Amino acid sequence: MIKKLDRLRRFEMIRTLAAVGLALGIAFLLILFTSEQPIDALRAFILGPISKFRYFGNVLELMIPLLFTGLAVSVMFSANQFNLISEGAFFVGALGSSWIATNFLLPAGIHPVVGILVAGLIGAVVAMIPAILKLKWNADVLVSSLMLNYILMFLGFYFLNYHLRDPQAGDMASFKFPDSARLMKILPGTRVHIGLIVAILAVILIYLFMFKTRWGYEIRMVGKNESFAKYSGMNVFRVIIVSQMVGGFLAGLGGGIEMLGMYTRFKYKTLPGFGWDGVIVAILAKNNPALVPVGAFFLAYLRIGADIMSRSTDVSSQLVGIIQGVVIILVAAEHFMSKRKNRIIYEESMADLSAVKEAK
Amino acid sequence: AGSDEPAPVTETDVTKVVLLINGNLGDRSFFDSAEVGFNQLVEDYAGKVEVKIIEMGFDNSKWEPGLIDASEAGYDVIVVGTWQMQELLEDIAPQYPDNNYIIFDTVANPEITNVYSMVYKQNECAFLAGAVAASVAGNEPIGFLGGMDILVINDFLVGYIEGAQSVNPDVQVKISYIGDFNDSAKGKEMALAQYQSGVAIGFNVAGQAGLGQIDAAAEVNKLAIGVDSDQEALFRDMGEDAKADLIATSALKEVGNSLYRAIEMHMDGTLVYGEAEALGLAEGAVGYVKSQWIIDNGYADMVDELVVKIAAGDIVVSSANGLTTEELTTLRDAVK
Amino acid sequence: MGKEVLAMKGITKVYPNGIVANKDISFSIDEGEIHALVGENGAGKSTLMKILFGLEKAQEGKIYLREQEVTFANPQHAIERGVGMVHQHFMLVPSLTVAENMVLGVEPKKGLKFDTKTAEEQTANLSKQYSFEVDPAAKVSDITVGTKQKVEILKALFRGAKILILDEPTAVLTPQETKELFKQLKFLKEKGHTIIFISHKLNEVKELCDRLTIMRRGTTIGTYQVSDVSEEDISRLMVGRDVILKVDKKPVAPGKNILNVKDVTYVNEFGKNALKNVSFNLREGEILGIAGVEGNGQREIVDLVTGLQKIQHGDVEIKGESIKGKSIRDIRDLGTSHVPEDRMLYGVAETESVKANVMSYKYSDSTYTNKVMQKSKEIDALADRLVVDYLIKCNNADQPVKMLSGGNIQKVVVAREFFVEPDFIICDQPTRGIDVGAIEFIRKELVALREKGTAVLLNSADLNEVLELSDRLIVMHEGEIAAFFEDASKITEEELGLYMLGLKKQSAEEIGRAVQ
Amino acid sequence: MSSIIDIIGTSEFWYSVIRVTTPILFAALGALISDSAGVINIALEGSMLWSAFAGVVFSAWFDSAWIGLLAAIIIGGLVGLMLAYFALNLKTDIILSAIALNLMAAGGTIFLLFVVSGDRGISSSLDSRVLPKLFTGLADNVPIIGPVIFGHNVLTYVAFVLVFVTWFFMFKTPMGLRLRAVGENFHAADSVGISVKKIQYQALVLSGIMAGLGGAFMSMGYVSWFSQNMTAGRGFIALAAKAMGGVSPIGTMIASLFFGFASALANYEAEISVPAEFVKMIPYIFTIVGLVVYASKKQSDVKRARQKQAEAATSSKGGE
Ligand SMILES: Nc1ncnc2c1ncn2[C@@H]1O[C@H](COP(=O)(O)OP(=O)(O)OP(=O)(O)O)[C@@H](O)[C@H]1O
Ligand SMILES: Nc1ncnc2c1ncn2[C@@H]1O[C@H](COP(=O)(O)OP(=O)(O)OP(=O)(O)O)[C@@H](O)[C@H]1O
Ligand SMILES: [Mg+2]
Ligand SMILES: [Mg+2]
Repeated sequence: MIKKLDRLRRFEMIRTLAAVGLALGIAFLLILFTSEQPIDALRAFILGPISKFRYFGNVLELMIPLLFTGLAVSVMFSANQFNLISEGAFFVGALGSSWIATNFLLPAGIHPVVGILVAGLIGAVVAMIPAILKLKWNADVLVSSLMLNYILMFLGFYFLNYHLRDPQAGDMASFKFPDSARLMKILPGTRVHIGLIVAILAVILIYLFMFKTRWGYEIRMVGKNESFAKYSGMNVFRVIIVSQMVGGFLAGLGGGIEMLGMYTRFKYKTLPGFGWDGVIVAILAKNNPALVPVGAFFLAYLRIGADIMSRSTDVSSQLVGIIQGVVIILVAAEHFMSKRKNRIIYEESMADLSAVKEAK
Repeated sequence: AGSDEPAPVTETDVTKVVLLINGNLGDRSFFDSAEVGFNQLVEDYAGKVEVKIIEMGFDNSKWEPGLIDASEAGYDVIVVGTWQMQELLEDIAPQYPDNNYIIFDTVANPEITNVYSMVYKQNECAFLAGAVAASVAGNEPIGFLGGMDILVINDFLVGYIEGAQSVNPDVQVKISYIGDFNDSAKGKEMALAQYQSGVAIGFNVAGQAGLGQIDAAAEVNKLAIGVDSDQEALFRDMGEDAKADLIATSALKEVGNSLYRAIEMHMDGTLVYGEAEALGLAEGAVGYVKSQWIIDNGYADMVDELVVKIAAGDIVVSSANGLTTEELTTLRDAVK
Repeated sequence: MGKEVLAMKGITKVYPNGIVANKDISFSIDEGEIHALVGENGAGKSTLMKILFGLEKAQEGKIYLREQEVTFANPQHAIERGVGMVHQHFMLVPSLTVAENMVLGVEPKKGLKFDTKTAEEQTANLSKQYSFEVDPAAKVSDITVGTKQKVEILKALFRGAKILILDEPTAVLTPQETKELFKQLKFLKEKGHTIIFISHKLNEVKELCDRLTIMRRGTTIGTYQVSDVSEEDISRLMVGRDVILKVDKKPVAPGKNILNVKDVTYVNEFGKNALKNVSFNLREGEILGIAGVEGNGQREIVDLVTGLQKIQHGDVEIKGESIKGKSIRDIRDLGTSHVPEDRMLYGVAETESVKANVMSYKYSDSTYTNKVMQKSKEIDALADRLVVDYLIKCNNADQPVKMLSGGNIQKVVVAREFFVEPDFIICDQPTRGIDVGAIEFIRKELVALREKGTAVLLNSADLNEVLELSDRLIVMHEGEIAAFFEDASKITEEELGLYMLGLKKQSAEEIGRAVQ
Repeated sequence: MSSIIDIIGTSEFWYSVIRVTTPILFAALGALISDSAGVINIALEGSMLWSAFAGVVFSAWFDSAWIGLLAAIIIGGLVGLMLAYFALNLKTDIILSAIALNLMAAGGTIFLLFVVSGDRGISSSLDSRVLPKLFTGLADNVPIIGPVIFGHNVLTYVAFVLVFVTWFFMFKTPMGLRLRAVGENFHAADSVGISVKKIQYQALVLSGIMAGLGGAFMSMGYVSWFSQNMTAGRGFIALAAKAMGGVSPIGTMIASLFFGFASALANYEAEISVPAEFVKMIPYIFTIVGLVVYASKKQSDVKRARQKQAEAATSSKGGE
């Protein structure tokens, strides 16, 4: 039994590597077709992020929002709600923290804390809406959350234009954040800020929440089988609302942290896309909070590698979209090399059986 | 090693220039115009200038690494544009005092001595557009189709309104913002909505989305005014003469020319870093297309006269700079 | 009896989760026989048949049809060669009509159009030919379970099946329906069909089949002439020991009232008036059985008493408290347990571990959780204890429930609902579709609970079981109590059948005795 | 306010409603077909974008709008096919696959546009063709509704005809029967020898083709060029329209028109005196409200039926 698990685990690693390898092969072909410096481009893509400390810092910086939305989506999906509100929650969270940053004078230590907490709370509130529409009126969560994202964006712009906008700014942007509101940088030479620590804490806490507390237990049971949860005496309504609020809180928090950690003013002119990225991360992590960092790192590495490639070589930044897509699809492909996997399972199971027989 | 960054410059007789685009090429106006200017430069100064253009995409958080990379790669001149890059540049330029930076379409802090800034008086070319529009429209309303409710667009708007008012003080302006610079179908619908509510001629300032206005104009057989580059020529390129015929003129923002001029001055040693210039009609950094239509309909003299007056400072066009949302709303409501 | 028509040789099947469902199995049937396939839950019967039908691929082994080797890569191949299968679970599309389900995949056409009329005619003709009565135009969601089973068999026949696999076709049928079905199966046999019949009900096997093959843990134990073996022999061969289904129970010593159902009237979600003025009560230490043909209000009684549905009219009291407005959790906190009818829908979260499933009753109890964190030591201990006490066959308590066989999944449910020693338990089809060994175990545990003073409400389609276990008994027909029996041991299955089918009904006065 | 009423009173407004609806209707029908087969297709956006691109490129290359249309249809279907391959063969999560395909479409179209034409962002150097408008002559001859329903692009008529074709296909053909069977209970379909995978492949390809028609309309009817990301989320709106419309093509059409109405209204931003941000929200708010009303109506229908029965049951008892 132990042997079987080992062999399977080793196989899973080989499989993932093979998927990445194949995806890179395809990427290389695409690069080969269009680039005069394909080798350099590929090297920049693969090794770029670890070629300089600052570049690795970029990976970590990008991981922070991905960790939050990845966790957010994991929790929301765990309750079997395809709520895509993390996109909108992230956005309004970012806006909420900007509001606190620009309109309130608070001491340095407290200012960002209030900012991101408010961001989280706003996220929690908006994430509840699709769930309520579903529970009360049976409206499809995926669709209503998609629509709500647009509504939140326009509401956000209204709020920005009429309450936060800096008329001196040459663009639709808020007033500048005071230094007291900004998050501390923690790695000299990079922009990595204390948000990374908060994110890691969030991963641990959400892992514990989902797997070691009764609320997480309730969410998982509701997600796996709502009828069973109801039958077991769980308040399904409340559990779903709570799960969506926790998810929304995380996404909002992520927005606030991204804003106060990486920006000097609120500048988004469209939804920033981290919600969709969160879906990618969560699915790669199979909704398991403990695996979210792996998914987030993977995606961040891919993106930064692609950036470095398109900055430093002649590969256009749009090609990168294709490469990312290929890599993501192949890595998440369950049936990729499944014949081999089934063969291993078969061989090991049969070996187990005959071992048992011989023992007898 | 180090293939992920350009090799450091060794020869001194070649001027190495990098243009960092905080977005993507293909907007057919702003950044593309910069590219065209640089291409011209490379052609005219073959062997003397090398230009690299880097697209950094739309994600704000990727711009700082891009700028730092460029700053460390040994370029002679690093060019960035738009207000969105301004604060980043103000942060980073002082850390690389030996580098030369040019920023366009915004003004950096003048205390930073290695940055040259230039802004465009788009309100001036928009003034011309407004004057043409109001002349054409007579007593009918005119249209303004903006991409987004942001400063640059509103600077056009302010100039447009003033230009129109200079012809007809009671002019009515229908103003819509598409909310997007890509969705040309939406641009078409909003333009049609304007035409159908009586607008005689519209002015689009919305990148690709604004091109929808030309389609709309063709549908209702009314006139349109283009922006940034010569949109009439664009439609002739696409083989759509019927549509091109309806473009009265385009208000030009000659980013490419201004960059060409700046790099040329840099090579001559006449560009003063630490300085900011506002480039308008006088400098040829903004302008208008003296189209066949303008000539045929007898507006050429009027517009040329306005150009001279503005360039000479006889007419001072207001700017949207510093207007609050409320003030803008008041302005827009006044011409409703 | 004819010569060998079909043979499977050396079949080995390992599921992707590593479960070896079939191990080097050889199995053959003769032309024109009805051949029973029996074995414990999880023995691998369904798997073997799915391989024969092309639904699953075996890693090893060969299939011979009339001595010719064949490969069934998918059901289409099997159907083309005259193999048909009626699955353990219904394979019908509820929103389509009987006729549409019937012709699915081999639709009659008129030009581009699907020819509804021909489909209905074909269905009607076939149903006449085999005297299976069905309404071709009825929606499948509207027909009874018994009719659905008929439609399933007709579906196979419609596709020209000469060899018919029936995977537990009687599990959901009433005795009358079963009898009817058997008549038709024998008729099919006369017409030259060969039938493989899977069932856990050994009396049925005895009654219907010619030969039987016994499976145990993925292998075959042997094939026998049915006339040569007794039911006891079969049980012993299946389970590997003697099985006693008769339970000894002490005489009733009912205590105080636990459950009062008072004049309940209920309209279900399909708008059917499913319960009409139903009243009865239940006391400590007694088992009240409910008998009835499925769809006569039993499900609604269970739903209302457990709080799964809200009471519309009338009242239900548990331990003297009305449960109107109470949540399911409140009702459970009154000391109520519930073994649900559909274990996969309500009983378990199948992708979760045995542990997660057994703790769902008491997860919020202070024994298993403090203010924030769950007490994993206590939870582990509970799960391990229940696995041992309730003889749940699994590698460990962290194994996902879906990897267990049906009988063991039922034991997980029973363990969770029984270990709390409830004051009141609703057992809804507690032994449906599980093997004799598991049935024996669950019945014993149930009687043990009763002895400890638990009030048991037992709903079962297995009449033998209701009669065996119940102290008192009500019979439901069309949403009403059709009969009440003070002593369940005094009636026969046949008599019960008459009340169930509505051929007989007690007087209001007699029925009134259900309230004491 | 009166100006809004004036707007709604014009035939131009209703003409515009139909035009705005067209691309969404195509994609929504696509969503309907794939959903019916139990596979959700959120790569409609990607299909539309690729098709909009292909239509322009091929119509320019072959100097024929019809070849452009054909290419758009094929490419749209190909994206559906890729989604099917990823989700059904490689077993990559279907939502993840679709997100990845959408990412690939956004970058890939611009990349390929540059490769084939040297253009960036907009297909300015491609002399592409547009599909013709039909019945333009009739518009002025029929009072009131003439200007509304005549003179649209040929694809607009195709879209509305497709509503009925889809209805016929889903509810009147053997293939439609299989499709619905697979969507409702794939085990049942599997057990009668229908290849579930094959049906789902077909459904995804068909839905890609539908979205592809929508894409062709965008670049060869709505406007006459391709520009980056020009579909601007219409594929997602289509999902909403499908959800609002329930399981029937007619419902899908009504929902799409409803959204079209709201968007057309919002385009008159200059005429409506509330902040533009709120005007822009109108279509999305309409959609959510529509969704809720539809879903809750279904729910309350059941409830009402129960109520009635219950009343009947108790009153008849009183009479006894
Ligand atoms: N799809 C599947 N994936 C993994 N394991 C499975 C699957 N189907 C069945 N099994 C496992 O294979 C074994 C044999 O199951 P099978 O359904 O063939 O048993 P059975 O004899 O039909 O039992 P029952 O009498 O309960 O129907 C069981 O341990 C079961 O859990
Ligand atoms: N181990 C399992 N446990 C539970 N359900 C399963 C299991 N294996 C398969 N299924 C169910 O049966 C369905 C069919 O699975 P299967 O992998 O056979 O698909 P398929 O379409 O036949 O693909 P392929 O041809 O690649 O095998 C799945 O969608 C799944 O829901
Ligand atoms: Mg079975
Ligand atoms: Mg298969």
